[in-house]
Amino acid sequence: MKLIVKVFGKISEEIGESEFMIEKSDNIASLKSEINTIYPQLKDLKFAIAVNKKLSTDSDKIPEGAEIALLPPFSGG
Amino acid sequence: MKLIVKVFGKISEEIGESEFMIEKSDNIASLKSEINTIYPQLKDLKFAIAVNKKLSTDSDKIPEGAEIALLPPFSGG
Amino acid sequence: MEKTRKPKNIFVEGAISPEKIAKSIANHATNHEIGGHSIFLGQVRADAKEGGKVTAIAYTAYEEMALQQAFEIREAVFEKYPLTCMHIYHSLGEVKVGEICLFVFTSSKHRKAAISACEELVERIKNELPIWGKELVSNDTSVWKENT
Amino acid sequence: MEKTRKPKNIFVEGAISPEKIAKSIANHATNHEIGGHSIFLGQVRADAKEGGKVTAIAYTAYEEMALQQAFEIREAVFEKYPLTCMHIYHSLGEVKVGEICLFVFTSSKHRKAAISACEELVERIKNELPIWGKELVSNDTSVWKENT
Repeated sequence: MKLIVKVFGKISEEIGESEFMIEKSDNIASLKSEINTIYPQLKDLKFAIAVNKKLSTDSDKIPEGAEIALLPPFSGG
Repeated sequence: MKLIVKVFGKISEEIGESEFMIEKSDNIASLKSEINTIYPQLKDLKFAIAVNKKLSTDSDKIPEGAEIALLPPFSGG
Repeated sequence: MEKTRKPKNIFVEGAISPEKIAKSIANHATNHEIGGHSIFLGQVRADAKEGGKVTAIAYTAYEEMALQQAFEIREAVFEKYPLTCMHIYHSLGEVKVGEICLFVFTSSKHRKAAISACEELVERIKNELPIWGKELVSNDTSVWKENT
Repeated sequence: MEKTRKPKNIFVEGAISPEKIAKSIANHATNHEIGGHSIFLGQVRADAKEGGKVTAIAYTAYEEMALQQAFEIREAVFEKYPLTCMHIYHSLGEVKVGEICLFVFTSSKHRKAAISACEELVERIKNELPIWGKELVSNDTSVWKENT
């Protein structure tokens, strides 16, 4: 089961894509280490992870078919 | 020696003039009682007195040729 | 050399139009140090009064004193906050309900200075400028407004 | 029955024009309960960067999430302050220096609610909406902006 991960701002620029596919993880912590394996260049970047358009914490479970997004620090306004 | 007293807002409406002449007083306190004698209808109205465009207190002296103004509570904006 | 500022006229005959506000905003597009503008607009309300509703406010002022006070407020606020620009406009004469009677506009590099300065200006304008509003009521009476 | 509000689009393609702001102000002339409007405008600054000056900011957003967050902020601020109206507009795409990229507009019967609500909205918009600004620099480089 794969999930779509949308990426924005500096992260999108860094990996040259606006989204990628990834194997579903149980929770955010394991998703993060998965992402770091695929894209080691993201290791030093600060970002939050949204699950279904809500900010998540490391222990949050990831539901089936969730929409994941990697969000660098906001800079609107 | 007479002084011109400018009046505004409700006070102007009350006495039907935008200014009047009054005998010069030494200080604001005595000017006030002078005004109350001429215009007893002002007794119940709240107003500040400006001397040369500055708010005054009762003990302030009144200089020769000063411009006096009676100012009801402000309501700009 | 210190830049010396002189009292500016703040009074506008009648209502302040949205076009005047737009023009004032547009005038700041050439200042590339500005990061934020804060604007306050006072609008005339149709408050209920004995016997009717407010239809307009007629403003009068002790103009010379008001301009001098506005100048002192302006200087004090420029001293307190790092502002790029500051504009104050107040109506004289009749302003109908729904129309704008006060326009305060501050600009700064960063938002916080512009916002705080604008708020402080509005309070000081209401409390310290010798301006009077007479509320004209639909039944042809009138009430002198008092700021609270 | 409770009035239910739905998410509104806050995004505008490119800069926000002074004319749009004027029109928005003019639209409130028919609401005779409004006594004060508070407006905040964000303007793009020509900050100095390594090798040049900022010439524009290119904005992108996680739009669906931003609209949902904006809706929640909107509801919370309506709950907290007695407001008549609230409008939020943010640019997407390129906005040049001197142009307006954010327009926040609150209206209320009394000034204090409008002013406090506007200030709170600006802070929350900057902190909570997934929007990113990429500063385009005159030497053809770019820097990702970070709100502080």
